[in-house]
Amino acid sequence: MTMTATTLLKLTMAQALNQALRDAMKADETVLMFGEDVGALGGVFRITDGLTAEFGEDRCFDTPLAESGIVGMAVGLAMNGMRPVVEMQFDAFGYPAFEQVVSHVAKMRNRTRGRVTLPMVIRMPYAGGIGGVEHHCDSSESYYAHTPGLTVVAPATVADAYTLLRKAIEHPDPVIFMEPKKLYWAKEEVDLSVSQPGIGKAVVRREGRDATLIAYGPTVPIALEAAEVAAADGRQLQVVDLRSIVPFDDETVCTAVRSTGRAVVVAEASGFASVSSEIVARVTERCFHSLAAPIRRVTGFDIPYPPPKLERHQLPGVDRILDAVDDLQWEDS
Amino acid sequence: MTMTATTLLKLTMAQALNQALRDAMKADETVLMFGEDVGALGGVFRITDGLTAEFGEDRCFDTPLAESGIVGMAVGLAMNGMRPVVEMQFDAFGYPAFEQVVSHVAKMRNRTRGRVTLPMVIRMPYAGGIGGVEHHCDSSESYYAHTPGLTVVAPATVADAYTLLRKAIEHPDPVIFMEPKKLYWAKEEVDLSVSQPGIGKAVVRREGRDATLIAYGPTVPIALEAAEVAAADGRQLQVVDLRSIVPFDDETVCTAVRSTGRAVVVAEASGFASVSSEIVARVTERCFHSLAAPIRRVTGFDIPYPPPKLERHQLPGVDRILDAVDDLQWEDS
Amino acid sequence: MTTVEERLLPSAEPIQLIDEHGVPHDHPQYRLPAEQTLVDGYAQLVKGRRINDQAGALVRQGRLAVYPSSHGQEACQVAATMVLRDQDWLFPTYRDTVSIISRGVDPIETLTLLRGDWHSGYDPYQRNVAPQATPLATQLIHAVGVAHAARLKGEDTVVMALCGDGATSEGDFHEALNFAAVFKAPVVFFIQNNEYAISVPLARQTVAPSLAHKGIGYGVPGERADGNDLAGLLAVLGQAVDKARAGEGPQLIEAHTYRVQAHTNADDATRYRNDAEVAPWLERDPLKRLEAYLVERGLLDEASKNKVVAAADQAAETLRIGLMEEVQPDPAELFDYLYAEKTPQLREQAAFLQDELAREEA
Amino acid sequence: MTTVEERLLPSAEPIQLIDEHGVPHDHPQYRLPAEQTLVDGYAQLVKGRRINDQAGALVRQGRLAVYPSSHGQEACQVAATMVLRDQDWLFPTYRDTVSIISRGVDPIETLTLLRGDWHSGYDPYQRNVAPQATPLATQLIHAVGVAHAARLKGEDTVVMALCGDGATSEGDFHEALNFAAVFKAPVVFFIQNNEYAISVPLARQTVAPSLAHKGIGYGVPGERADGNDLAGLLAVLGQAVDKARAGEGPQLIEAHTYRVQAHTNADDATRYRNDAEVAPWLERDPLKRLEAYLVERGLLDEASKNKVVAAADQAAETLRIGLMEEVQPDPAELFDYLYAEKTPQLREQAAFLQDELAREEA
Ligand SMILES: Cc1ncc(C[n+]2csc(CCOP(=O)(O)OP(=O)(O)O)c2C)c(N)n1
Ligand SMILES: Cc1ncc(C[n+]2csc(CCOP(=O)(O)OP(=O)(O)O)c2C)c(N)n1
Ligand SMILES: [Mg+2]
Ligand SMILES: [Mg+2]
Repeated sequence: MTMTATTLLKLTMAQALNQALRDAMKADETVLMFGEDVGALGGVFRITDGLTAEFGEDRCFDTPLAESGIVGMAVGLAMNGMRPVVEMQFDAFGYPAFEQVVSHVAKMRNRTRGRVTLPMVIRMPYAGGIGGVEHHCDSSESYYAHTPGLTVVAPATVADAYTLLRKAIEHPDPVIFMEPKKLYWAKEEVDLSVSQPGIGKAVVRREGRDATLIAYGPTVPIALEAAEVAAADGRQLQVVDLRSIVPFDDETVCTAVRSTGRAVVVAEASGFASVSSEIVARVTERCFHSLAAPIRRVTGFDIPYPPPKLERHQLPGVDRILDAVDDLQWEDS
Repeated sequence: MTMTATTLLKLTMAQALNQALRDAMKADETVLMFGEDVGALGGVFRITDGLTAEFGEDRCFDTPLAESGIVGMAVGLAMNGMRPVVEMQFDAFGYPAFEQVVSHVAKMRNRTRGRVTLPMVIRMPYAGGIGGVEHHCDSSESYYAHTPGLTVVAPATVADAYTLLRKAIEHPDPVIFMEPKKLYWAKEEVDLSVSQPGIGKAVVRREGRDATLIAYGPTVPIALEAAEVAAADGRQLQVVDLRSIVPFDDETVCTAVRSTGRAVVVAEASGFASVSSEIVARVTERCFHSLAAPIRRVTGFDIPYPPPKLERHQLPGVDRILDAVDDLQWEDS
Repeated sequence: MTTVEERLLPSAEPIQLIDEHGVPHDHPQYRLPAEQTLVDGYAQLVKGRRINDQAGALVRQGRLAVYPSSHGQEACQVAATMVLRDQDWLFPTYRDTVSIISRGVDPIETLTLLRGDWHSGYDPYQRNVAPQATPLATQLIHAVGVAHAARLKGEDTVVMALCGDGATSEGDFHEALNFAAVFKAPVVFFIQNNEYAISVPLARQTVAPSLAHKGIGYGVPGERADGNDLAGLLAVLGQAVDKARAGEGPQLIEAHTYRVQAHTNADDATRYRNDAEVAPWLERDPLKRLEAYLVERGLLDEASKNKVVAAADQAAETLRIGLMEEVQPDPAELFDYLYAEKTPQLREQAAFLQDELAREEA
Repeated sequence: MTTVEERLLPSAEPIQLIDEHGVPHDHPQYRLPAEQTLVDGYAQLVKGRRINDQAGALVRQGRLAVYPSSHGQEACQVAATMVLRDQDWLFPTYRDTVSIISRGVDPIETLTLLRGDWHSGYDPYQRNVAPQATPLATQLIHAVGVAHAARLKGEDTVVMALCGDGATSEGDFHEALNFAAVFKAPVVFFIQNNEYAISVPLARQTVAPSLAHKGIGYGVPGERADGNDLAGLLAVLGQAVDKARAGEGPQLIEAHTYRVQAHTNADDATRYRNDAEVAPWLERDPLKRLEAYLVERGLLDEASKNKVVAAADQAAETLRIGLMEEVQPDPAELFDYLYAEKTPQLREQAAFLQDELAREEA
């Protein structure tokens, strides 16, 4: 890859998401962006910064404060030729729209035998690590992943934030787009013209022969950090970034796990009946005889997200991941 | 057990639930029952039949048609000394109340450091097998089981319907009470004065040394039927009825699985990121070295619940369970 | 009281242009529809009634899984579609079979849901009729989105969004009216207040002076009409559609009618109301009064009435024959319509089922 | 217009008893509160303002995670609690710190949430103050439940349920008002319309004539008051509480005020409004006008004012000192309060964390 000044940009994830929206709105005038405070303010995280100014009130606008209304209106707009992108201000404020999401967004294509399709994106700033008070740090991906008919993605890198959001907006079906809040300010040098793999593809972020860490969204950087530390101790950890929770990339994940025979799933959400349960279950089903040890999980505890002063205990950290790796029944330990 | 005419009754599950409500309301005048059509009509499934007549409008009453309002009002009543029991008319009509359930019902005790507790029950007629049209046959237990702070139970027998509902109403914390609709009309001879195990306890419904079927709610009778068929073919299947999804009875389930070394989880809900994923994951984590084969799942497909004419394909049936058992890598097969 | 309030509050009494005896009454704001419109409307009412009756019979014969009858509400259902143009949209509920059919959707396809074949049977874009909504009030906000999209595209489309009295208690009703008002979306919200939500009477649903009084809280003009008077409904709904089309924003209309039959065939209305309550409503039947009016005016005679009845019978017969045909949807379809492209997981599951079915057959 | 409508619609203009210059005005329906009440109220306003200022400073010093100031809304917040009796309940939002403190809750405990120590710090039953609600409008329906329970128990408790203008758009607002009306629950719904929901101005929230006009759609009397006039607020809210207590059912009051500062310290209001818009509201300050009135009437002089200020400073100082203390909640508590009895799973997880912490310390 040649590095040229024109294509390589140093961007935060928030900026990359903003750029993705901007480029999508430029490319397709049916793309609309709306929600709470996404207009003049540019969103509480500034993801929609400047869009109203650039594209006008018809294309990027504030709505009344009602999430079911926002999602339901998106359904209607999508039924009638638009490609709406909506923002739920914080993950937990998506719950008032739950009926719309589960009973309509997820089911419309199916209900109508493919006649009515809903190309729409629900953006969810999610997860913790930002010192937010209650209801501001939920990880709700499991609710959506469990709901047939939804596509659920979570970027972990700046480049993926751009690519996955562009692809989500172009996607013919509704996408739940989980944005790891604490990575909004993570900066990377990226070339936005280089397209990353699409929805449905996991990627191996780091090679390693001893064990596989499976992560997505906010836990990917932690998993990479853990791998770095482990390497210094002589253990080579492979890191898989799921990127797409639904569809799930069984092939990449299972190939990775088979190559090491050991795995730890790292996710921020509470573990019980969650996406991480699913990963353990399906990988075990498919790779049982390659496994030297049961797959371990490092997840949030089964508690409401803690108050700011205690949140560090809930978040999967390097030590906790390495402890789980140590538990993978190594013959030599 | 001696059979005496006075204690042994032939009841349907619907009748047992009705009796449980009646007895609970008699025993404790703070118990209230409300929701849509639960008054004069007695509920669309007649679970509240006769309660308004017996206890008056103040104790069992119809509300305006709004599920978030119903659950939210229950929260307030419970805050102020009542023990509300509410009915969501059908499982999918609980979704409008999702925010109330996740952000308040599940969190109130935690939020207030135990000062405000919510002894309340949300009754959910759930699952399929009754030829219902869309939105009338969802299995939403995984959404609730994933939410820390909720207790989630599902009876599978008439006796359990009575006991578990009584215990749920007496419970100091909110209980999501999943009622398998298709078992409402199942009849059993029961002695209501004999108390079944409480919330948090699984029971082994049938002994068997070859493999363990783990089921709950509507799939328990199917699992038992499958075990019956298998026995005729010379394979002894053990059947565990979870009864309580949260708390989960690791001890009973793991003891059972270790005794056979093989297991199949049988649940009606779509499998992805579900309670069955959790069962596979946690039992595998805990029983890995006792397992002769990966735990298999027989669940609903990852599709919206089908229309009546196709629902049989979605429901776990005897053949599908036996096929899964056959797949458990038997050396002699 | 200011003019804002006069503009937004409904009239003191539901608008009625033809009373229950078939006698017309002048109204300062609304005019009787053209004679031919009423004659056509009458034919549709008769057909609607026959379809209700036929569907009820088909349930008893096991040909439909369930049927929520609109017997007695035919005037509302027919009026809702008569006031629309082709480019307009209809958002119906499970009870609006007659509305959907009178919009021109194939009757057999209309009944796909209630027959249990699939969730929705017709192509919503063919006649601009949204799939029937079961989760109450959720469709109202979709209607706002469709209307708003039309305006963004520069079209003068109007959306007719139906719901029942019970549905007005849901949060989505509130959010839909408010969004429509704030975005000035051309939606006519049309409540068929049939006094019941399954067993729950209106008095337990609201203590507002009327459901039309809910409009002012959103800045939406509210109006109420006699739900059994086709003439009044056509006038009121027609004016609402005109206003919405002219850019005046959403309109809220409450029709006062009555659910003469049980909620569905599965319901037992004797548990919560008695016949004495139903009786006067049979007198207010929408067909009777329009027929009386048309006969009195010489717009309907024995011969033309026979023609209308014959056409209705014909429609009912087509329905009967169509529903007698045994349709067995293909299980493979279960996996076909979730996504534009099947996920690897669905491919596996579809193959699993196919394999299972193949073994079953073998 | 009928009497029903006159009873349920708000007055043409927000009720104001003392204008922004401190001049009292007679009102046919509402009387000026007793002099001593106004003197006491003034002291509370001054204290409320100081607490707002102090909390803002504590955010800048990193002692609070976030603070949604009610600067300019103190009259609403103080009035909301002054009209209540001990047995009554207050349901506050995140912005109602001043209300909670003026209800008698310990100020440090009140700020537990915003300090990041725990989700809620005070015992709700001590002063009958519900935990502050963040998910908008959800608490309104809890208020209905609490009020209904009180009535079932035969108590004449009234519940004061607070929300913002933005929150009125949520479905739960609708359901709460409707439930309260149908069950005749003694709830006073009190909207502090401060013209903004974060960056979204009222005009994008609703195009209704006023938020108080929402009442009639539920059969609930609506009234509006000048939100910066403590005297008017005490009269209007006091009457509403009396009516609710007397069994007349829920009441809806909209106070028209203004969010003088940004939404919270984390917000940048310059992105969506300019100073020119804020300026006139500074003139309408609730403290200024009441002070002018009291001075004019001879109810306040330099000496008594100094006493009031000193008491407010004292309260602010107590707050400052209390929040300077470093509190570190015990991580073991994370598992303590989900259930009356820990599940086996939580016991495992608690042990895991304890073990981890022990190793960290070692
Ligand atoms: C969200 C939701 N809750 C509950 C139901 C169950 N349900 C179906 S119809 C009905 C009554 C609806 O009454 P109304 O809106 O007056 O319409 P009608 O049936 O009288 O036409 C109920 C409670 C539902 N479909 N959706
Ligand atoms: C259900 C929900 N959606 C979104 C939010 C995020 N949020 C917090 S405060 C706020 C604005 C509320 O405005 P308003 O009700 O007018 O109250 P104010 O802050 O002006 O006092 C928003 C959107 C929330 N807390 N809850
Ligand atoms: Mg009705
Ligand atoms: Mg506000």
